[in-house]
Amino acid sequence: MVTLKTVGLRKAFGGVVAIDGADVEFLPGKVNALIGPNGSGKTTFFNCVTGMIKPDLGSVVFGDRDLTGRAPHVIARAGVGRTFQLCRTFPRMTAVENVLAAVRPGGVVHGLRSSHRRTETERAHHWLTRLGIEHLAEAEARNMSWGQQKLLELAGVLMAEPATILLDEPAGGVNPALLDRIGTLVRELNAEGRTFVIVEHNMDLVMSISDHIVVFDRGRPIAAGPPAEIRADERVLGAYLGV
Amino acid sequence: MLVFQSVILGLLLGGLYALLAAGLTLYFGIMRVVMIAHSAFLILAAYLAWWTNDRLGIDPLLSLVVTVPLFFGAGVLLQRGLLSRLRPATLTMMSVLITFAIALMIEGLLGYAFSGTQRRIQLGYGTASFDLFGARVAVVKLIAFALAAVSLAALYTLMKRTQFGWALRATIQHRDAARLVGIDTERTAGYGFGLGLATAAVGGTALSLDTTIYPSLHWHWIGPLMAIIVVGGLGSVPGAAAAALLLGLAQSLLQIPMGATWAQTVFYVALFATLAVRPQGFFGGRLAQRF
Amino acid sequence: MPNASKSLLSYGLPALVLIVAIALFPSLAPNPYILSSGVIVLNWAVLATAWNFVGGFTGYISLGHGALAGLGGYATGLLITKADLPSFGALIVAAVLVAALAVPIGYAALRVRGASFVIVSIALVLILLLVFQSWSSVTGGSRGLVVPRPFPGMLRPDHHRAFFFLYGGLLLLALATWWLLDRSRFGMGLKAIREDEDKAESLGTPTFAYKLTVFVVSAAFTALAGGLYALWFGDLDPVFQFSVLTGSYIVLMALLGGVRNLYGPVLGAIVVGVALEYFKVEFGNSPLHLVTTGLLLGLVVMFMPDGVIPSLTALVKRLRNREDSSIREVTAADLAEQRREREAAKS
Amino acid sequence: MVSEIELVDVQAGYGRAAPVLRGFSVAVPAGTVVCLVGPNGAGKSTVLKVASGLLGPRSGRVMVGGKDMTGAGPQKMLAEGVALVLQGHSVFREMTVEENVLLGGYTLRDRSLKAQRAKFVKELFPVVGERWHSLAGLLSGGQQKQVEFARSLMVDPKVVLLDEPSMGLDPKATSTIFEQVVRMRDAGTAVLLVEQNARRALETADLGCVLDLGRVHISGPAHELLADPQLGELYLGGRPAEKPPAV
Amino acid sequence: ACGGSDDGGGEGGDDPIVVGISLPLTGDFSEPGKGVQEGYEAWAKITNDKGGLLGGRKIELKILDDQSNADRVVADYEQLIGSDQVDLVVGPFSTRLVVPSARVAQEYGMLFVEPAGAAAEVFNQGFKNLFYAAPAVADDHYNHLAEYLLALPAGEKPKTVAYAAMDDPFAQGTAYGLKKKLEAGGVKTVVDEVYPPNTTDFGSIAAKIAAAKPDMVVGGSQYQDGVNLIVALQQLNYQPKLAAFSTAPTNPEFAKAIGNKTEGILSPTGYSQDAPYESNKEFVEKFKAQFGKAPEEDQANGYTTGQVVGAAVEAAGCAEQGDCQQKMIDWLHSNTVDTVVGPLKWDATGKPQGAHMIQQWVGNDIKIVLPADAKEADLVYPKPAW
Ligand SMILES: Nc1ncnc2c1ncn2[C@@H]1O[C@H](COP(=O)(O)OP(=O)(O)OP(=O)(O)O)[C@@H](O)[C@H]1O
Ligand SMILES: Nc1ncnc2c1ncn2[C@@H]1O[C@H](COP(=O)(O)OP(=O)(O)OP(=O)(O)O)[C@@H](O)[C@H]1O
Ligand SMILES: [Mg+2]
Ligand SMILES: [Mg+2]
Repeated sequence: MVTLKTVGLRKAFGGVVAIDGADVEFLPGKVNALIGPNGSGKTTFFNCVTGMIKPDLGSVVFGDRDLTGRAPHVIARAGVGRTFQLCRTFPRMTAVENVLAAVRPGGVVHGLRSSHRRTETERAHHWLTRLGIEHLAEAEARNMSWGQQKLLELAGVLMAEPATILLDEPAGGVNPALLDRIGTLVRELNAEGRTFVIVEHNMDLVMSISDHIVVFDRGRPIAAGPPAEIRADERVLGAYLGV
Repeated sequence: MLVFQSVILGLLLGGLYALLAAGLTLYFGIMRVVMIAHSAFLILAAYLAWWTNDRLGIDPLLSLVVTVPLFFGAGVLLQRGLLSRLRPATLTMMSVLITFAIALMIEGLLGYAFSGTQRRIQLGYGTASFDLFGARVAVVKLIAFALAAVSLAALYTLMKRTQFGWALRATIQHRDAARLVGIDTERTAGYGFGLGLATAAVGGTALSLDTTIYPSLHWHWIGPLMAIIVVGGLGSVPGAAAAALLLGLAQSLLQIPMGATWAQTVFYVALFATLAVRPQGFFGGRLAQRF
Repeated sequence: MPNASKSLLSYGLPALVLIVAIALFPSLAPNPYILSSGVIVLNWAVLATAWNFVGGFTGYISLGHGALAGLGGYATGLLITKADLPSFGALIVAAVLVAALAVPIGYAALRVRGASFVIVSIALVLILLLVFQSWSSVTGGSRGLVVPRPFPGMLRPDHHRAFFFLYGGLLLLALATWWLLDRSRFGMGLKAIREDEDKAESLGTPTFAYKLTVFVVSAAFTALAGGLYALWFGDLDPVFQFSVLTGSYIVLMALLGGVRNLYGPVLGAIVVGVALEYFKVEFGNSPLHLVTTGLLLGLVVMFMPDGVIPSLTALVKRLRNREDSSIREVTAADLAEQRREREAAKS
Repeated sequence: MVSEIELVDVQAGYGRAAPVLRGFSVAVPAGTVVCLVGPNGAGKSTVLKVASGLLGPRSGRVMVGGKDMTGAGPQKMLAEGVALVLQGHSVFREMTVEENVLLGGYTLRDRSLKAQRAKFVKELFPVVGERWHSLAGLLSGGQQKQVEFARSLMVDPKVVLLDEPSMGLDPKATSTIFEQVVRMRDAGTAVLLVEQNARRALETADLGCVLDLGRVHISGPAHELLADPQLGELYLGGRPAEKPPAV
Repeated sequence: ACGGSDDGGGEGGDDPIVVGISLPLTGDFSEPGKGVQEGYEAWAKITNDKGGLLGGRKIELKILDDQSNADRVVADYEQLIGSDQVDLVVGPFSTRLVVPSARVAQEYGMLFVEPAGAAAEVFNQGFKNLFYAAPAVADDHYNHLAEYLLALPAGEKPKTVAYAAMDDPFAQGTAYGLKKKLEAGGVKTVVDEVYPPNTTDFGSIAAKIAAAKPDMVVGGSQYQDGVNLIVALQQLNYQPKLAAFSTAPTNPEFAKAIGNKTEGILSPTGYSQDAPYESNKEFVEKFKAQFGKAPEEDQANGYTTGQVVGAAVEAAGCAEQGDCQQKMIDWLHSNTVDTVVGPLKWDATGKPQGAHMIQQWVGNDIKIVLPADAKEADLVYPKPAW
């Protein structure tokens, strides 16, 4: 199991400093949460970690590999999967294809192997079922409601089976009844050895499933620890929960 | 001396490029429509100016009174009738093809009506010129430049300062949201397109004053104009204007050592350089995709 | 599996029809002119299929493929005249060279997406036109380049027949390659790029390498078609080799047939290629052929943006079962019920 | 009493596909918050699109203030005082926050009123004021959501339709929004609220309505729905606080 | 000319002789293309009015449009020969189209007389079946002018020349033919510009020429580019001692197009309406009756082509595909044909052996000034200001 951590990460957009020298370390094999007020830099942090944008300073370390500034697909292949806050699906592909497309295709030569193999298709259906959208298997993503797409995206990431999974607001727009199941799912997968980092504003969910919480404010971590500790932390209460 | 003369010629040419590129910028940067037919409309306007002069014997500039409203109307129709029916997801790509089709039709109809012969307006002041610090400035080129400058300024003001400009940009960026704040998106988009075509009317008339026209001439203009709007930053009217002046000047100066043909490559070199160094263009432009 | 029989029906049967048609056409053609038109249509079919490697899989619409074909033609011609290679050796080397050249071209062009890519592809044509027109010491400039005949002394009808079969073989090769890619993970990755490039990349697809590879493959096939054309036709002129119009005819054909379909571009090439010949005969004396082409393209874009084949399949489907709801509908209660059953079954 | 907005037996859907709403009715009286909950894909957003005129119903009626407005577009609806905040993200990405907010008041003729409203929303959402001149598309997800809400507050509608306004917002901003909803209700506005943050929403709302597969599953006073255990399991999620905290 | 015509007429009856032609009726070369078409039509009508060829067989033209496109021109001849089974084919317009179409004709073993492939490259393709029906190839158009200038006394001879030529085998050929001869005679080249066929802005080229202040300017032009270049030069107020442009100045629209500032402009021409050749009078007269205007060079070229083919047909005594074609080819290689542009004969490559006349704008009219034996007026040098 490898540790994901950043050292002195910094990213500024013009005058706006989105991430301001963040040293963050996530616990391997645990469910980590990343919380913080709107605009505190959580999504930008994810983008830096997954190579979508290049940090100005600092480094992203995955186990013993320095992945700073590497291309997104390289990082993805190193075992980091993610979902997007404004969810991204392949609009003109059906749900099954969306999930199948997430199977890591590998390099060009390797990719010449046939897709749609039986076992893979079965696995795709399995994930759709677990997220309660099996009935949409043959529907195109562009014809789905917001929440359905959110779930579809999650199914894709799970299908790819990365060792570390970054979820950006998985609960946004998802029906609470399903949310419980997503929580259970995360726990189960975690028990199989996957590391999670979850950005989420739904405090009930965060508190119930995470082992370790990092709190961001203005681009830097202001607190880190187990849920009970975070819940009692005054800085967190002031900066985030607004009480 | 020769250099100074070339600078003058380059600036005059660049002015015309600027106006024509501004229209393209309007569709492309703001409406996400790649308007291949822009230069075909340009040639159409030039033909109408030539025709007015040839048949009716009046000054080609007077044809503007008819062509500008005519083109505006055509633009509105084009947008409402065709472009607005394309699926938003594939708008950019499909608009390339549909406007390409329109360009072909215009070219074909022009050829049908006026034959493939090269035409040129014969003006009393066609060869008139005056001296400017030792360089000669042709009157017709100056008129074309002035037309371009005035229209550009008007366009810029309209887009940045008026309610209409805002509504147009909002319409393109999120149609549903624009409708929800009360914008009549159909009309707005139609007018926006009409505006773009109106610039083609002005540009075509300016063009007709001092060059030859023939139906397939528009191909000759597409490349440089497209290069200009990429270099200028897709969507930025001042950017397109700056790039146009710069590239017009560069082309004119490079003709001295390189000759006319190779000098044309400056547009493409600039295009590829821009894409390699700053794909969003050198003078502002579109928002990079956010995750 | 029903899938297997379906794929046999939608891939195997047309393939068989195509092979038989290619084999029989030369002996059925009433005169050499019809045969030469057949060669032209097959040339279009190869070009459109080659284009579809980029356009169909990745969704990048290139109006510049005419230029790649032109490059293939010129490279073949120059290798024969300047490097004294045998005709078909030159053809292969030319295709390899163009494929190699496609790497830097693709590198520049594929950095940008959507509309910018279209612009770059148009620019590619115009710039190559300039270069080949102006660099006359090598290319012959606007005087053109004469490509020696590959089968000297062969009579013209036999010449056409030979090239008809060569083109037929090339077309089948291109189709087979497309089919292989289509069912591979590589193809799936390319389609993902078409839908959402960033997302595909975040899933681990090396998008740039993928795009570049498929662009190079497409360029190679395009160059082969262009080179074969040079050998068949014998005269190259920059104005005609590097023409935006060629590229747009290719796009028109592919779109008309349907870019997401193996046989779409072939069908489109047959329809448009035959139509072009017909228009010429019908409207030969006026520029109305441009108008009709434009009209046709416009109609396709407006009414069949997915192409003929998908439109027809959709129509057939709709006629068969009127209510279009392949999606099973379930309520939250149904879902809960299912879950309970599954859990019960598990334990 | 006349409802500010009322949907009667509405059938609606997209393209040629099977209908999404199959005989759906809801009525929102003035000064009332009606909360619509339901599983993903039940048709909640579709209800709001029909109510705002974005989507024409296949059959049924849309009444605004007692007037039949079936088939009217969003512009007419807005003129009748119906405003919608879309689900997801709908800022004008390449315009500044200022332009976004001021466009919210596109229909306002009175300039001073516009300025006054702009000042009000800036105070309500500090981030709107702070990022007044930056492009809206560059803001974070939650910040964009706040700009959108601010934009909709530029006018003073009689009926407000909100599609998951709290999605992606931090707890502070969520509270601001719910407070604002309450304030609007108290001012006599009719609010139709779609929320997945169902418990919180039902606590705020007067009436609740559970939508499933395009039909009303059950409706009634919000607090009654909250208390229904079966509904809780199917649509609202178990109350997390009652669960033993995970280790 | 020989008695065989009677036998031919006997078996063929009065079947028409079908002549297949592809012409650029649309596209870049459509104007000259139409001119050539009129020439062909005049030839067919005049010949038919006199009873046709081979003792009574009428001529029927089958004209296709090649859209100025090489692919099309090949397909056209393919169709004409292979599918329509025409008896004869004659050439299209412009060098670019002549070479590919000549190859088709060659590979079907057909005679190919053409009105427009004036550039040198047409003749070094090794065609055995091709004949250019005009007095001279492009490089030789200015031969008389070069002789005249080089014969001037040293003090009067132009010292510097600027050349601007369209990048087109024909137009460039004319200017470079002169350039080669003048340079050999010690006249310095100060500007040498080549512009693509689609150039519409000549400001920079004109600036370059004006800045070099050469004694003479030579334009290797088609029509419109010549007009544009002259206008641009005039806008810069450049006054050369001599100005020569190919093609453009002989066009009837020319004077009006440059605002009548034509004074002293020179141009080579292969045809003059007033030329004293026997058939020319008939041609001009009947052409005027048929089309209501006087024939120009393009029309004459088409007509000449017809005359050459007609002579070959009569001489061979036949007109159909097959062996007959070779008979006609052989005959043309070893004989001279009288035409409206004078007697024509060809070398083994089909290249004609003559030179063009030189015309000059004097007052409001264009007059032949060279060679001395054909002149209508004296060459004015240095030319007056334009
Ligand atoms: N591409 C960009 N250009 C300019 N500013 C940016 C860009 N991306 C992010 N920002 C700014 O950086 C800050 C952090 O944004 P980020 O999206 O990381 O926040 P977040 O923590 O994910 O917030 P939320 O909870 O609202 O999603 C914000 O102030 C935002 O405006
Ligand atoms: N643009 C569309 N085209 C076709 N079908 C659509 C479209 N949008 C939604 N649908 C379908 O309509 C149904 C209802 O969608 P709607 O967006 O109203 O659901 P919702 O209740 O708002 O769900 P969510 O909670 O996920 O936002 C879904 O099954 C979806 O698949
Ligand atoms: Mg975020
Ligand atoms: Mg919804």
